[in-house]
Amino acid sequence: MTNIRISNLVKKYGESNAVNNVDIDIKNSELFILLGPSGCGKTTTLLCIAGLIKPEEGEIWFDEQIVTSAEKNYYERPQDRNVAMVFQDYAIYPHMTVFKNIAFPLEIKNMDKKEIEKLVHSTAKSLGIEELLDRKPKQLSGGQRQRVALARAIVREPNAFLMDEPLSNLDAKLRIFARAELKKLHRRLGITTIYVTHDQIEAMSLGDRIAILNKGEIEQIDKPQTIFDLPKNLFVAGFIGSPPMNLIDGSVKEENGTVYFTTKKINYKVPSEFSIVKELKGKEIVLGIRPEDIKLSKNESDNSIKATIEIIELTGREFEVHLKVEEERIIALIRNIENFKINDVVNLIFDEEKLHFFNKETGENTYYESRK
Amino acid sequence: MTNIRISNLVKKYGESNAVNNVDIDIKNSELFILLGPSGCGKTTTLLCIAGLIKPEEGEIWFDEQIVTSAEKNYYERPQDRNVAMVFQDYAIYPHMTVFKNIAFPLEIKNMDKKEIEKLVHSTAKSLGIEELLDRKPKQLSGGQRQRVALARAIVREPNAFLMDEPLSNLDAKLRIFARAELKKLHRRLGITTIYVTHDQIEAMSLGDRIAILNKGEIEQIDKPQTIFDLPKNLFVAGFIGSPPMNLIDGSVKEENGTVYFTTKKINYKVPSEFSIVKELKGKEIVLGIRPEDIKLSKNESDNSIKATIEIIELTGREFEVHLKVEEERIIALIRNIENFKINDVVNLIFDEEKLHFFNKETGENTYYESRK
Amino acid sequence: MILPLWSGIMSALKTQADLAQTLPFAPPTTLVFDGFIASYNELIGPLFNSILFTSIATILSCLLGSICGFVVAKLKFRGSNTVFLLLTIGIFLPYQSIIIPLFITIRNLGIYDSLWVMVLVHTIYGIPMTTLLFRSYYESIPESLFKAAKVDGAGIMTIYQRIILPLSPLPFVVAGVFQFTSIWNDYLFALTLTNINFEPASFALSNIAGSTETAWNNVMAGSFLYSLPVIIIFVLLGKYLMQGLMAGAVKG
Amino acid sequence: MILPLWSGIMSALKTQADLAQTLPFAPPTTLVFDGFIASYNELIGPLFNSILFTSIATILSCLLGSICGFVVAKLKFRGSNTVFLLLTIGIFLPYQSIIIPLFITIRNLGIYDSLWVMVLVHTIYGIPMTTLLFRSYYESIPESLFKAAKVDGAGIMTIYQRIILPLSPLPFVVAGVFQFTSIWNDYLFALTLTNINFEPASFALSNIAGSTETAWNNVMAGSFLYSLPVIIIFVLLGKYLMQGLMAGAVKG
Repeated sequence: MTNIRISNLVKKYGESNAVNNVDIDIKNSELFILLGPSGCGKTTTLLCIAGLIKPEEGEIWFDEQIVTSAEKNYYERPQDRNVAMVFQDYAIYPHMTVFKNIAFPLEIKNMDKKEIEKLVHSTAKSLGIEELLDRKPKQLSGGQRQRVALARAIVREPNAFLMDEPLSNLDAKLRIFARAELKKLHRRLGITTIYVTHDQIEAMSLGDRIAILNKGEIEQIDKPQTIFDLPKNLFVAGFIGSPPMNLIDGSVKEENGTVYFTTKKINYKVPSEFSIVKELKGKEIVLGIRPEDIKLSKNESDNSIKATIEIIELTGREFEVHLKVEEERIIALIRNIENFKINDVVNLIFDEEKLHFFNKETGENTYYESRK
Repeated sequence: MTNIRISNLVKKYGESNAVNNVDIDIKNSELFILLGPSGCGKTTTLLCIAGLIKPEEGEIWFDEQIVTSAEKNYYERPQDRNVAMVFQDYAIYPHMTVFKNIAFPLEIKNMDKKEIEKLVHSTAKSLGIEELLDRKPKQLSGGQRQRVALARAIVREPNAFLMDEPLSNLDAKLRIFARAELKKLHRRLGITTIYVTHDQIEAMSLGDRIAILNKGEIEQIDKPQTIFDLPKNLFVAGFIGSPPMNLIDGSVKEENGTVYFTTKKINYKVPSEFSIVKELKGKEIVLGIRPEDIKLSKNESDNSIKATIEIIELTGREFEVHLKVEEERIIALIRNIENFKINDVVNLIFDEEKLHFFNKETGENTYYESRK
Repeated sequence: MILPLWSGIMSALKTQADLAQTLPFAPPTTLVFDGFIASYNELIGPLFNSILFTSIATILSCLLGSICGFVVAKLKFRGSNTVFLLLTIGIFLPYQSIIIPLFITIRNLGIYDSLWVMVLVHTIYGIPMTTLLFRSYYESIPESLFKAAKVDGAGIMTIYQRIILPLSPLPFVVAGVFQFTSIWNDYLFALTLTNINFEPASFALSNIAGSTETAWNNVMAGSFLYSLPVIIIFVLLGKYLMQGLMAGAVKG
Repeated sequence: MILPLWSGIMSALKTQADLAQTLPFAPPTTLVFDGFIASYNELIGPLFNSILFTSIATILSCLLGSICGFVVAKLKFRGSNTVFLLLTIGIFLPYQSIIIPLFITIRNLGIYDSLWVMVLVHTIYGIPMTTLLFRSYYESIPESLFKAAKVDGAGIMTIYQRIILPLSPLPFVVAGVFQFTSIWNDYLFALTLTNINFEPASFALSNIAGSTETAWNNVMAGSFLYSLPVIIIFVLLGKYLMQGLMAGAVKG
């Protein structure tokens, strides 16, 4: 039940900045996601919050209390911050039973033995691992370990949970259910949670809000739906969504009052609601369209684009169609493939409401500010 | 350009059978997938084909030539089988340049130096890694390593490619494109390929045919679409598809000539085309329905099932809705969530054409034989 | 390796006359324990001395090595590379190059020819090797375990006592056996830093060999008695020693 | 460790008289090389002997250890656990328990007091340790590399020559330095198996210390000369040695 404020955080490794000027304000009881590719600084940020590493600049506040301040050279020790952490490899003490593992943080606090016993049992029960208390970690499955790690975190009633990819070692199927369990647990306990992941689907489905990091800097902080519908820049557009958004390089042309997005072969009429892009005339712009927002048609129509089908892949309930327009490769996702086969020339129809236009130089989504 | 036949393969590790009575007939130029969870025996089967391990029973034929026969205690050495293998970790020789890596199998054959140079260059060119030939593996990215490993395999013009999860070390985005590249490559070269993976989406999108293995035995061999639409048994039904097919335990009841699938609270009228299930009266059966074949409605209708929404997760373009019907948990996948929120009681409507009924005892899909 | 050992035991059980007439590896014609009795009387005192200082020095150097290894592996600090360099030099430095100045220093300290000089010298000389062994094992313990313990509220001392030490039985066996045998086998320190007052077994054994010119049966019996503690340790700890050596964690 | 080394060098550069009057670690009042010249004359022959047999035995035991390590690590076979047990015993077995039967055997073979006996004994005695070192390094080379090479058409010999050996410079440095220093420092084999004909440096050095009772400057200079080859090896290979020791692959 803690508000966590990070201001101007900088952490250097050697010459390069692992984390660069990160500002985040995490609300009470929020499930906040730090999302990004490996090396983006998300785990470093988490470790700074835990007090396990010392940043070179910046401050971290838990509510009204400062816990890290590089300027004042003040770093509260990790053991005094009362945060609980769940690690990717679960970090279960291998020589202790499950009971001892869960009890460990309480024993450190010199809590009364009977009290410990009661707390460990009730926590284990709430996670459905009560019958495992006498086991050694070696005898547990991946999913059980994950729950032991959760139990050890929960039992302390900490100020905040810090989770570092806690689901990434589970197999795909288990992960879907563990995700749902985690979300319910968070709702029940209402403890502020900071959750690090590189998996965008996990981030989208779990988070109240998501911060997307890249090379130590924050690219966008928003709710999942907003990030999906209105990516702030090219990085976010390419990172969120699977298969990723198609991004086509081109430029703006105006002819007889109509604005066109053009490449060597494509001449695409820009819908009127995107007319501001004409201000980028002469500059390079990028058209973005998600695979699921493209329709394939045998018949040419106004503003359709000709493409050749290279490959058709079934991915379960949908087909991923890889298309070629001159050098550009475009992926479309469609449910029914009956009318199409490889090497067919087809017409692509973009859903005009789902278009994005990015300034290539700055990477900015031209419509982010106006639509936010 | 080789037909590979595996008959009655058995490989034991200690007491347990890693591979048990596996029979597969892989056609010329086919891209054949061995799919299964870890420990299912898929890699063991591949290594038997490569000659790297010796099975206790069974035979392996390359066209008309026997290469492994446990009965005759005949095992052709791996170096004489002329198969090429791509490993999960790529197995690039770290002390050799890219050129030397690709040339290695040719040098072993004592091929003429000029010939080697020509072949390596043309192969590297076809994979777009010509400018990397002088680099050491350390200087390569994951995707580049993967292509070096492919080049080393291709350069020999082998009888067959054996691939052991060659894409699993690439990040999610790269994997989608590498998959398409691999498929194109296979189409161009037309060399019989056996591809091991645990990733069902990869298997579905790449394979001409898929063999699904579980605990050393084959569960189903079919085309991807068939496996998805008509899983042979409960294991396949639960393994293929993400999120997995909902599987609900219940029994068959007949009332006034109408056949019902019943659990404690569910009383679901079995559509007439599935009427054979009434032969399973009194036995336990399992109803299977994929998350994407469930519709949610505010209004009760004929044969709808009441459920409570527990969690709604955004996964990009779709929402995963976790529902509760008594103790059963059901996942539905829908595109539009506007009308629903958590704790709502909704009505589930199953797409009647997409239903599956399994005999719980044997695991068999009751309709597999008749519809195949 | 087996052959000399075998013929050694055979020789120890022979009389002097028997020894001169038979091949070294042939069994004795009459079984006698003269050799054992003679060498036992000469060796019992030195053997006791050796067991004493070897055990104490082994335990001390392992304990200190475990602590140093933990510090080097997990509490990264500036200059840890320098520490590592010093450790490496400490392991490979020839005894002989420091033995004489060491001798002078020890004399001046007035602890020449005593239990304490052997314990002191062997403990210090053993620390680099044990530190390196424990370090390589501790490096293989996942970092997240330390982080988790810290976040769970434990300080450095608690982490060492409650996490590190309970995870260390295998490296303790490996380092312990290694230290025990190399201290036990040491001849040069024994030669230089002790005399009749506190005579170690390795030195006493070479005296038997030197003094009773051709009494090979005594020498063989002495060698056998001398090897006995090491053999006992092997029999008791061999299984764990092999586990420790084969484990990915602690090597060579 | 540093202090005795320093006072050793200082003492070596002093006259006898100076040595008696100053503290061991004080610099000399007049710099003289008498000590070096005297000990150089006595040591040059034995030093040459030692360099010869130490180098040959080091190279042989490393090469054989590399081959054995490869076999043990990668060509799993029945009885590989037994081999491992024998290796372990070979490392920890006390010299003293086999030295006398060994002495008799060597005498009978007629190679007593020669280059070849030292090369032979040290090579054999070194193999268990080098095998273990190389094994632990080769264990860390991913299995897939061997499989890939096999599928690529290579036989066992080709794999060893073209894949394993080129990947082994670090363990060769570690095992080489380890072997060199421990063979160089050996005293017991030198004492038992050689005499005036082929006198190793470690033995000759102790003769200087024994004969010229109080000529500490000679002894110190001798110690320094004796340590020189090891120091040179350290300076040349120290960087790689530390890399090898710190690498995950080959450990302490």
